[in-house]
Amino acid sequence: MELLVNISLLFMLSLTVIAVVRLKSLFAIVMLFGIYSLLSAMIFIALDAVDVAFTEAAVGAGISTVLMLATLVTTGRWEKKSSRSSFLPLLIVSITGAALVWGTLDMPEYGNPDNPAHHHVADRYIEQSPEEIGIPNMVTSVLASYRGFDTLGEVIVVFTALIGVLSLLQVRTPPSVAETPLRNENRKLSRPYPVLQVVALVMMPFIILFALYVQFHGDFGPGGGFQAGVIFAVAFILYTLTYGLDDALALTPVSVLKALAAGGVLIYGGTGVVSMLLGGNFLDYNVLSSNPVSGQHIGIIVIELGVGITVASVLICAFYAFMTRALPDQGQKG
Amino acid sequence: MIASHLPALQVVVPLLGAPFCFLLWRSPRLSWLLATLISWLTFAISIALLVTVNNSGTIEYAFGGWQAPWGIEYVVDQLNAFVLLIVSGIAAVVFPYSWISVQQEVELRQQSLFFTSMVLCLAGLLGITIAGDAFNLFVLLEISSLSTYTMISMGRDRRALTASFQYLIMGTIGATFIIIGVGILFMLTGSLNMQDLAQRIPELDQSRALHVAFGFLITGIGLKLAMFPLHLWLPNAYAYAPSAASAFIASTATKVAVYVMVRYLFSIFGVNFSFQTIHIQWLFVPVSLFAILFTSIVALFQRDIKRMLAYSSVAQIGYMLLGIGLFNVTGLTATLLHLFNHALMKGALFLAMGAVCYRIGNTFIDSMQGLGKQMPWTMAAFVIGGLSIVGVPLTTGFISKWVLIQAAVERGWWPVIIVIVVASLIAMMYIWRVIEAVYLQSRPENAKNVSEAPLSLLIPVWILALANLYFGANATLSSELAGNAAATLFSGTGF
Amino acid sequence: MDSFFNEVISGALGRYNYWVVIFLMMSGFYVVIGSTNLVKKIVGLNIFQTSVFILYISIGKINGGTAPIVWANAERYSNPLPHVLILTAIVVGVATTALGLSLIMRIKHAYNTVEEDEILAISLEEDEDE
Amino acid sequence: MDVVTDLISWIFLGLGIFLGLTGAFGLLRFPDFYTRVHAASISDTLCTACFIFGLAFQSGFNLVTAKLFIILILLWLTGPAASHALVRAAHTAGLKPITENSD
Repeated sequence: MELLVNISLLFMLSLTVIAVVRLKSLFAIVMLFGIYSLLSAMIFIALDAVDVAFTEAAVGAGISTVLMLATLVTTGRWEKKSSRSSFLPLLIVSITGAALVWGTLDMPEYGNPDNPAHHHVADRYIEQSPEEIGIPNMVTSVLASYRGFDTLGEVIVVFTALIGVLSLLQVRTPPSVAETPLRNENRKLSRPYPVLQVVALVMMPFIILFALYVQFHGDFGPGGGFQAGVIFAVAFILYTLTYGLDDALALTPVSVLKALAAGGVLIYGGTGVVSMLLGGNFLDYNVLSSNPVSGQHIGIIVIELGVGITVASVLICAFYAFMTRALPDQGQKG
Repeated sequence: MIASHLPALQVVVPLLGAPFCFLLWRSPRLSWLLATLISWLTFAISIALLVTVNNSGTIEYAFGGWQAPWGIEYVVDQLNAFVLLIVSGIAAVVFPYSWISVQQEVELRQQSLFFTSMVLCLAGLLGITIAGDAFNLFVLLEISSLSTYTMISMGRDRRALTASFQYLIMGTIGATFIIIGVGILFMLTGSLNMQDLAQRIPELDQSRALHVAFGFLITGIGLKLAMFPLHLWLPNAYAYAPSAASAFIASTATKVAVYVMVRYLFSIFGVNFSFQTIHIQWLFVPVSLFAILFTSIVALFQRDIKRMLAYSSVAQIGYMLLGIGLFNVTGLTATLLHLFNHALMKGALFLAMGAVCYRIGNTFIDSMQGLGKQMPWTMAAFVIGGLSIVGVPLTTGFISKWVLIQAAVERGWWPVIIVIVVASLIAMMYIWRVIEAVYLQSRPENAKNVSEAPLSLLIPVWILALANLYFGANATLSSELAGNAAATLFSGTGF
Repeated sequence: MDSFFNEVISGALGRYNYWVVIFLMMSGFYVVIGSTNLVKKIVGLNIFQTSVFILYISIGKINGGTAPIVWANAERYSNPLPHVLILTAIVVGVATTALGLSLIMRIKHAYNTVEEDEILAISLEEDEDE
Repeated sequence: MDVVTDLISWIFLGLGIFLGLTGAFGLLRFPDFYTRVHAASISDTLCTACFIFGLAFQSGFNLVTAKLFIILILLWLTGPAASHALVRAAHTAGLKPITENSD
């Protein structure tokens, strides 16, 4: 059964990829990429990687696709026919692929419990992390504690991307309420998209509630700061899409988002510095409390909070920047 | 107490300094001051680390208190302490320089973002150098890469955007190749820790999958270090980036990539596997010889001096790979020495070009005609850097070329020596073109008269220029460091 | 002869996952280096990376294992380490994508095209003009 | 498991599959955009409901059932809203539906 599910998912993935290679409509390609992400998220579930599946579905199928669509608004949706020969790329790809296939021939068999990958480092995570860290989700234990520095690095990567996006695309400053009282008055009277706006407004509290659940339940089930941050961002993306960029900017000013993005990194890094000051190594949560296990708990909750804050504010801010570029005069249409 | 945390602080200080730089977005001056402070602090830390390593041997630092291989570990040995010193030293010179240069070349809105990117890039590069964990290296690599793309895209010319995009695509392909390689290594050994990998790889000797992992890692790192013919992103990226960014990236980023290459070849895969099973030298020697000649010739025909210097960088990377390919201790010493020396000379040259750009707005050879009289100090520093590239005695360039030639003599590979000499002649020609334009031709009538660059630009330029002369005349310190590191790497007890 | 075929089949069953993933990876890679449209390149890059993620997760799978969350009835758990690495890599991937896409938007603004051939032609003209 | 609940569950699941296929056929066979969206969205709403009822019977009465019903409410809210947005966008973009006189 598992084999069947796996094979059919892989088959669908292959079809999607072939379609991406052959199609010329960028819009279709981007949508197919969303599908590809979703399918790979399903494969991740079939392969027991629930946390990864969650993230891939939220990030790949969600945020990446939304950003790509926003880009398409400015770039147009058709790829032009190229006169360039595809021989060289094909050659490179064939050689690389052949080398990989050749290498698989004596790779450890897929799914075999005796593979070396499972028996050097991973054993300890599985056997001892419930006692050492004291939380059931081993992925969270490894992510936040054993390999906590990787995760700090990853938060910084997200922060770096924000720096890049902000330097390339400026977020529009919204017209202040005082300047355009009439426009605001008008907008209150005539909702341009009544159905969508009402639905979005009803959904938003639940999305945020779900984000908070994912944030704080990450110790026990799939979830954690990244997923929560992405879901939180999605609530505001929904708001922006239905109410317009100006309203969204009034709700979450960019300066606040920027400060939060930096703040999240500092919360994470600050935890490390505090543990250093208390006599441990950087990011050693054991010293945060008299009891090592509760120290780990405190540390993980705090750093996950930092991750969530940074990811959410970076993604919202990046989305605003993209929308500013994609819909430059949206404010006037209102 | 602080002493035991030095390896972590080396990276954490810039890593956590960056958000503060960013928070000062209203005042670029403050964020520049903070960035400069951070760069000096990291320089101090790297000196302290080097001293400690020389006195008491390799330092290990376990993040989160989790011992390797379960946790992430930083390892500082003679090799990377040396590279850390290079990176942070260049940063400590370039960061103070950047203020005035950035004032002119980058929009006000982007300035504090530029300084933040620079700090992030510094953190990433230091992290790559110090990391003892293969996956952590990838994460820090991405920090440095993303911030580099950002800095390049801030150049004024619109071609900066395409250069940055091209680099983004090639860099990401490189990074993905690296994670494929690391993934296969993990599949075969179950570990990500470099020391641990180094112990477990010899047991797998003949595995095909190991060969594939090796190939992917070398290609990925090769993309990052602009190994010929994977260098196509480099010339545009260096030419169109803001001057301060060009100077910083050109003198550090590829060096760090060369370090990673050396680390993988010698410490992780081990000398036996890399050179006796795979025979990587038969790839490196011809490719680097061709690269040295070809890109030196291309450099001859560039009108933009920054671009010319970029091509010369690809050629210099060729020298470094050649040193690895010669496969003896002297050759590796030459590579490591050149790592240091090239950082000094390219830093000096790019900073001098930044000063020129500050005054005349571009770095085309025709606009620089007769500049020698109007900007005597800047151009003198340029000449010193240029002589160093050529390899004139009493400059650093001479030292590394000399050691490289010695290594080739040890091997008895005479054609290699001929190529080195010919390439030096070509280098002399392209540097001479600039000298001729600057000193022997007079300033065109219609060109505006300019004065010498301000002191805050000149001092960093001259620090590096004098360093070129000092380490050229008295190479004991640098050759000792490089020689020790090379000997350790070859003894197989690397780390 | 029979045993040979059995060996081939069991070998293939143990590796088919890798092979399909390699096919996916290489298709993504082909889109990156083969297409001239910048947006399509970014999509290809994402497909390339996502396929690498599937490779990693395949490495971590153990037959008969369950998701690595402590659970009373679990016999054995799949390897959590690749999951952690890929969580990191996914986030790094989206960061790169965001930066790449904003570069594309600026390139469109500056050159009025996102086709690599046309940009190259314009740049060459510029180089000659200088 | 009780045979009766199992049977009810499978009836619901079968109905869901049937409706899902109907929607898919409609999507492929109907002549223009609006009728296609119509086919997909209407059958989708009931189809997911059937699936969720079927699954609820499979799981018995526990926390999972509650979660399933939350999912159902979510889908009932978002599905029609998404179809509405799609059609509205098409209409704003100027896509004309096929009418009797349009030929």
